Amino acid sequence: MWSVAPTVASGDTVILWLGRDIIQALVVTPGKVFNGRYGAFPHDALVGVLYGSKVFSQKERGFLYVLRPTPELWTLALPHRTQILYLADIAFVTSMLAVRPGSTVIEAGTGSGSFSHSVARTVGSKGHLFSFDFHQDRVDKARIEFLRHGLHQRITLAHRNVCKDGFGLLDRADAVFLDLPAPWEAVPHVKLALRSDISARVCCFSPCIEQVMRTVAALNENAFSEIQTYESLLFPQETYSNPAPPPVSQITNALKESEIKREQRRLRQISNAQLRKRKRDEDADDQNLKRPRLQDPAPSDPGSSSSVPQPVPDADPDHRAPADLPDNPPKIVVSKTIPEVRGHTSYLTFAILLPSEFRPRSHDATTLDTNIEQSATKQEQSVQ
Amino acid sequence: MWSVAPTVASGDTVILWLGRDIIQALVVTPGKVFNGRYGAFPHDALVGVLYGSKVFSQKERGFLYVLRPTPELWTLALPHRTQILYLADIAFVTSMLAVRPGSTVIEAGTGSGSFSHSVARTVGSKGHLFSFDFHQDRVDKARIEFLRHGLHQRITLAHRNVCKDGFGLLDRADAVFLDLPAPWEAVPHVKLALRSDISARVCCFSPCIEQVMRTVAALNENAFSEIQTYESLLFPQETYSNPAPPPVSQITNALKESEIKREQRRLRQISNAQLRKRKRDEDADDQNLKRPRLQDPAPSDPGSSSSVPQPVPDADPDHRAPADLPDNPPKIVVSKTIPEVRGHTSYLTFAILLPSEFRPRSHDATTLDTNIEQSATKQEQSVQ
Amino acid sequence: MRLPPRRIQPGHTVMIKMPSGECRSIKFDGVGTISLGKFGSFPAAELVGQLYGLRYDIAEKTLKVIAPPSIEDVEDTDATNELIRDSSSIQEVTYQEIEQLKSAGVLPEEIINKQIESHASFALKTEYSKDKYKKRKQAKFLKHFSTIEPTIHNVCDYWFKKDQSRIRDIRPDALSQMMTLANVHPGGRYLVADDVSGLLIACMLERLGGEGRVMNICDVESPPVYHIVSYMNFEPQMVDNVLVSLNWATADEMHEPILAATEPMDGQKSSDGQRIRMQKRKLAESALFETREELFRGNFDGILIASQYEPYSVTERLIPYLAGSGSIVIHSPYIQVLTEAQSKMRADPKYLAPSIAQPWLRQYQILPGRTHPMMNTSGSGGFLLSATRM
Amino acid sequence: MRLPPRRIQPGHTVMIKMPSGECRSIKFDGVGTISLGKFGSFPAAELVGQLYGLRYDIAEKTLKVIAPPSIEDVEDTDATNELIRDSSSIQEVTYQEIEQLKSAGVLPEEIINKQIESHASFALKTEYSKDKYKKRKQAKFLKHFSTIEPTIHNVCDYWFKKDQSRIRDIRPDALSQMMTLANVHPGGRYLVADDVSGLLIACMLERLGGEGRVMNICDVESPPVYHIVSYMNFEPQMVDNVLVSLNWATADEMHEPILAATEPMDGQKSSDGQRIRMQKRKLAESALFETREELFRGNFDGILIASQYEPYSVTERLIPYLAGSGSIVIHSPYIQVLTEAQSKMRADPKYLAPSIAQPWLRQYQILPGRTHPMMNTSGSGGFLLSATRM
Repeated sequence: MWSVAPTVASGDTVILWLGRDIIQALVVTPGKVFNGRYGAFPHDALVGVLYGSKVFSQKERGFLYVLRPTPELWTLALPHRTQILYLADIAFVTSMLAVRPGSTVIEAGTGSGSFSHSVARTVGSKGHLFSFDFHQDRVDKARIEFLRHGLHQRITLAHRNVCKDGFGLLDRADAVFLDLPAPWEAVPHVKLALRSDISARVCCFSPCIEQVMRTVAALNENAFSEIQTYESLLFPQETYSNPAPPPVSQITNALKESEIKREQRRLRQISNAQLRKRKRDEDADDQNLKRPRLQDPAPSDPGSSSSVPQPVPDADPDHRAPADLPDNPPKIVVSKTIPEVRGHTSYLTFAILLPSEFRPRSHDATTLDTNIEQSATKQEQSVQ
Repeated sequence: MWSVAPTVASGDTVILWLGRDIIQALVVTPGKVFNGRYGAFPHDALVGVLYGSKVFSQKERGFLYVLRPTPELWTLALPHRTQILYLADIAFVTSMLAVRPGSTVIEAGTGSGSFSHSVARTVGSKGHLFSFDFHQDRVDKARIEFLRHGLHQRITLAHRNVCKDGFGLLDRADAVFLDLPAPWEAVPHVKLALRSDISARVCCFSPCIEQVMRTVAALNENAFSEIQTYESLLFPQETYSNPAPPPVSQITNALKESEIKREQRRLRQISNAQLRKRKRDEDADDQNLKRPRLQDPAPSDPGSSSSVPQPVPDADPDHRAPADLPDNPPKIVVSKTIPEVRGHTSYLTFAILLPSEFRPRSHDATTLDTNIEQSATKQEQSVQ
Repeated sequence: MRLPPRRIQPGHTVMIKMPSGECRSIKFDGVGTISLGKFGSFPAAELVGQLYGLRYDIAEKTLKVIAPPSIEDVEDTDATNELIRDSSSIQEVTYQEIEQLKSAGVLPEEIINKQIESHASFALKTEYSKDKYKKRKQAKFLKHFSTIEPTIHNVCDYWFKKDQSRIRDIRPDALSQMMTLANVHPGGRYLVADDVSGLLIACMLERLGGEGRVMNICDVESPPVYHIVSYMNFEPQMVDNVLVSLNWATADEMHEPILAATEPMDGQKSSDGQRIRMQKRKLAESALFETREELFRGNFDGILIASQYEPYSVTERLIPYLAGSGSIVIHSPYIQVLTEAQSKMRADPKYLAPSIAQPWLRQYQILPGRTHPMMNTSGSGGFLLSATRM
Repeated sequence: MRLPPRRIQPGHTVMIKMPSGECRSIKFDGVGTISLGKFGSFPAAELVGQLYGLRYDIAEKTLKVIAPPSIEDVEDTDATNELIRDSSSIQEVTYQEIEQLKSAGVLPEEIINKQIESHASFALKTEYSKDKYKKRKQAKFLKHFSTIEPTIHNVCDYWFKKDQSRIRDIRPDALSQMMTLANVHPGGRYLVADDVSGLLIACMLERLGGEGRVMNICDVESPPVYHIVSYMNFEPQMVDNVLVSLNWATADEMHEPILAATEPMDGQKSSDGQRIRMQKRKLAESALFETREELFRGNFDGILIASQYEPYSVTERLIPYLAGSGSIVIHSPYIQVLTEAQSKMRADPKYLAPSIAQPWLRQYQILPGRTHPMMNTSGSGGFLLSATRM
């Protein structure tokens, strides 16, 4: 697949990490300049650096990290041609389909190539992936990428509507993965493409439950067994190293001190007022007007029409208790799931196709099967 | 509802808490004895104790707590006549249906009375609950309980198949809650029973998604709007105050010490052997046989056929590093969701019925409506 | 009893769902003009006396009630997106053209149809994609808005979406579970520590229906304005005899509150203004002492906490006033805060079975052929710690 | 390449799904009799060479492969449970009668039918209830069992259900995500801290397919038996050149391991036995030094940890040997352990973007008219902390 050398070479596909949400793929092409949000980076400056390095921009305004591509990073960096499969789904599908080095896998459709890259990584150089898509555009783009990423020998790519035309493969795959709008249409073709000498496996990726129901029915009719449906997700967690929540004694004491200060201030005001009274007797009432308000109920506010003291509109910093400013509080690490998460991607429906002799009674139309089988045998050569 | 006095009186329904999973309801009946797993408790001993007290058994072998009933404790103590509604569902339904003191609510079916108790609590003495069930048995049992719990004035209970016969109530309820196998059959009747002068609300509780789909279609056809479906669950958490995970330096040092001890032992053995050799020369080989094994690879084990030292079958306590026994480690409080949780109870489908003038175009059969309306008017009196 | 319909009145806080789906609130005084920005404006008087929860079209500065949309059955067809090239879905009607159409008074529906007609690949799309496309366009043009009925659920939902941190992540399901776990009912008496702008208090007031007691212990000298309570538009009798407040100092039995003088200084003559002030002070003072007395007499039915303070220190202060068999319910955004409190409670025989649970909520899209859980969802509604007083 | 079919061979550990749905494993030697307790017994030889994953009926002490059950379309009818009185669902066939029928050689299917016929209210039940009832009865009588194919998914699932704590809550989805997050691929070289009985190692070995390196650092002097690895029934080439182990002392660059003498004592003559032993010791010693050298040369592709030790202290020991851009993936049952480690990593420029995520898994029952998530589910599959080496 991608370069395994410790340092970046000219022509390498690298991943530029500018931030959690700013991840880009780049083919290192001497002479070119990458202009990112954090400055200009000449490709030449990347050649020879160790993978995993921090690289500064030309004017040292910003920096980025140069990473070695993985199928997962590639997916994050991808311009989204179709809804991409998510990491949790891909991982779970790989595990449930028992994909391993040497496996032969079929996928339809190719889509953005997210699953293709991941499976090609897992099956290794001894395994193989047949990938089909009914969009010529997507096939063309994927073909260029697979070539550039050195996957062209592991992946056979074809433009084909597998629901109509089948896979053109007979008794061939250990596992099939379907990400199609109507996977049930492809199920009879899957049966032909799967190996007949082992327990072969299939997975259908469907966002809606109605698709799942039709697919399960089709799998059941076509003698698949152990039909299971799952959802698999990963919820990112937010963590903070926060000041530990203060004990309530802290605010209690602060409020008591505040009460004492307020009383002292009031007494000071009264004695000031008495001093002033001697000078300007007639102004005394005005002088006292402001403070007593502090204790007046404010019955117009529906949320606080209680019979206890009401808030001061012009509260001075001393008046409001310093609850938010404790001195050097201990820290506590807390966490929670991020506020908005991806709460659904798809239902994953799995089934097993036993070797033909052991399969359950099947309701399928034999004529259909024979026809496909004949044409499939012919077509296999065209795909190879 | 239940007693509000601080102490238990004869005739009170109380909750006996013997453990998280052993919760029972009891009507305090002087002269009787409650025989629990933790001993015998004469009812007389309960009379006069404060609610929330710990009460010891006759022979002081065991104890229990006497609690004041709440709808939730009652549900936990209930012999499960039907699948009970769960706390999270009841709470969420109450909130979404905007049930509050004074509300008039309809439920079908009564089931175990779990929702009935909770709603009767929330609507208070000014509100009312109409509760219907098509099982005569359940109605009979619920009637006795409602009477015993002082709810008979808040709850009107009827044996009735509401899908066939409607509710017998017209323009009456603020909210309707349906826990029925085919709630869509009741939807036209719900429309009649709901108040026409407010935005009235309905909730359908259905375990299967197919029921939800049919219900949503029926609600849509019957001019309900803002149709929303939710699942609401509560996941109990397990917590432990555990020793903090030890740093790896701890085991590293332990292993190093262990190495030194092993070498010392080996050298001691060799010198012992040499001593013995002088005495019994021919036995020397046997004496040394055991230890060197320590270093032999054991290629027959597929999981550990590596080229580094292999485990000693008869490892002495010193040989195995004391990783599990650090001295007085710091504590850390950790938590996780309990291993097996209730992962689904039901889908909750909510909708609003606007006052008639504002409702969306409705596809419903007017003839059906009129018929039901006529009979409903008659039937209301029978229910009252 | 028949609960009166909830109608919009001057003085209310009115929550509005905008055509874009976003919500906002207005302090409604019933006069002048209400502007919804780019969606238009209308005279406030149009809303006075209207039932909450209706949907309106802003037509020529007046409001017309319109029926809410019903689910249109979009049929599943055999069309797929197969033949649409990703790069070719170019919109043929330009932005300038749309603006021209708009200013020429062309109705929004017509503009949408024009766009659809000129969308080269529209006919090739599946019915689902078409439906999606129409909805996206409609939201842009139609000036429909709704008022939101001020139920506690809707108010909580409004704030959870608007500013989750202000209500310390109390999601509506979590709030409803607090009420159930604490057995909140009309006539009940509860101690509350509400650091969530009054959300918890608002919910308690609704559940008490004007009977019982909500005693909030606050962390400022004088009770703050419980901002979120105003969103409920309660009648005064729902609040007046129910809600009282103390702060953590005045709620302390060992503390003798220092109060302003309620008698004029020795030998001083007082003005009329002074006498009225002194009278008010006396009332406030006696109310404060009454509230303190009520707290210290105890026998409350439940303690509900959504506060920034360490929960065990809070319950330790309040539990002496809780009746036997009473409930303690604490909400926190972070499980770490609750596990620490729980481990202290476990060592304390006053607390029976302290338990932590995580509320979980999932919403679904139920549409023919397109039923699935919502793609995006709230990650956390906090955690609940509950226990019973022994 | 065509992967060979997986067949049962003597020496294998064979996982079996019992008629009751429970799973167990047998150390399979191919001889003698295998007893499944009350479900019967059969000669072990019957299983030799059989493909994994088949379903068998134990008929007269021999095995007959049978097809797995297909989903029977149970039609939705208008019948409800309305007319069944809860107390009246009395079973008319008594336990004694059943035992008599069984010993008379009546087939299980017939017994079930008899029970159904005599069940007073069976006809009144809905089709769903009938189906449920049949299934419950079938599980009791049919002696069907299956062998389970030893994929890593099945092995992990087996252990997760059998003893979740032994594998530190690594649920199959979490394990698969570890492989993806760490970019595990054939030929890759990985450092592992496996305190999960070899589950992590087993998974790595499967994903490497005999090419690459799994270097496990263990906490006992000599590498333990990785019990779970044996469940995979690997061919030797999948393990031999891939897996090596050190312990935390021998993995320490500053530490000079003390080794047993590989030369006889000065001036002593040695027996043949001694010479062979010394020879073996030399091999072991040179292997140890080679492994140490390989570790200290570094440039590994990933670090995977499922260990009882504090994660940051573990990664700090191993990260010097990780190549730039390499992955670090840590699993723990407790988020608290990972948040502490993450906050240390954040302060350390060696770690790019340390992130915590919670794996979530839900299984569904998809049956006509009865589709819903499973009523009971696993509460936790642990948490994952991942980061990239800078």
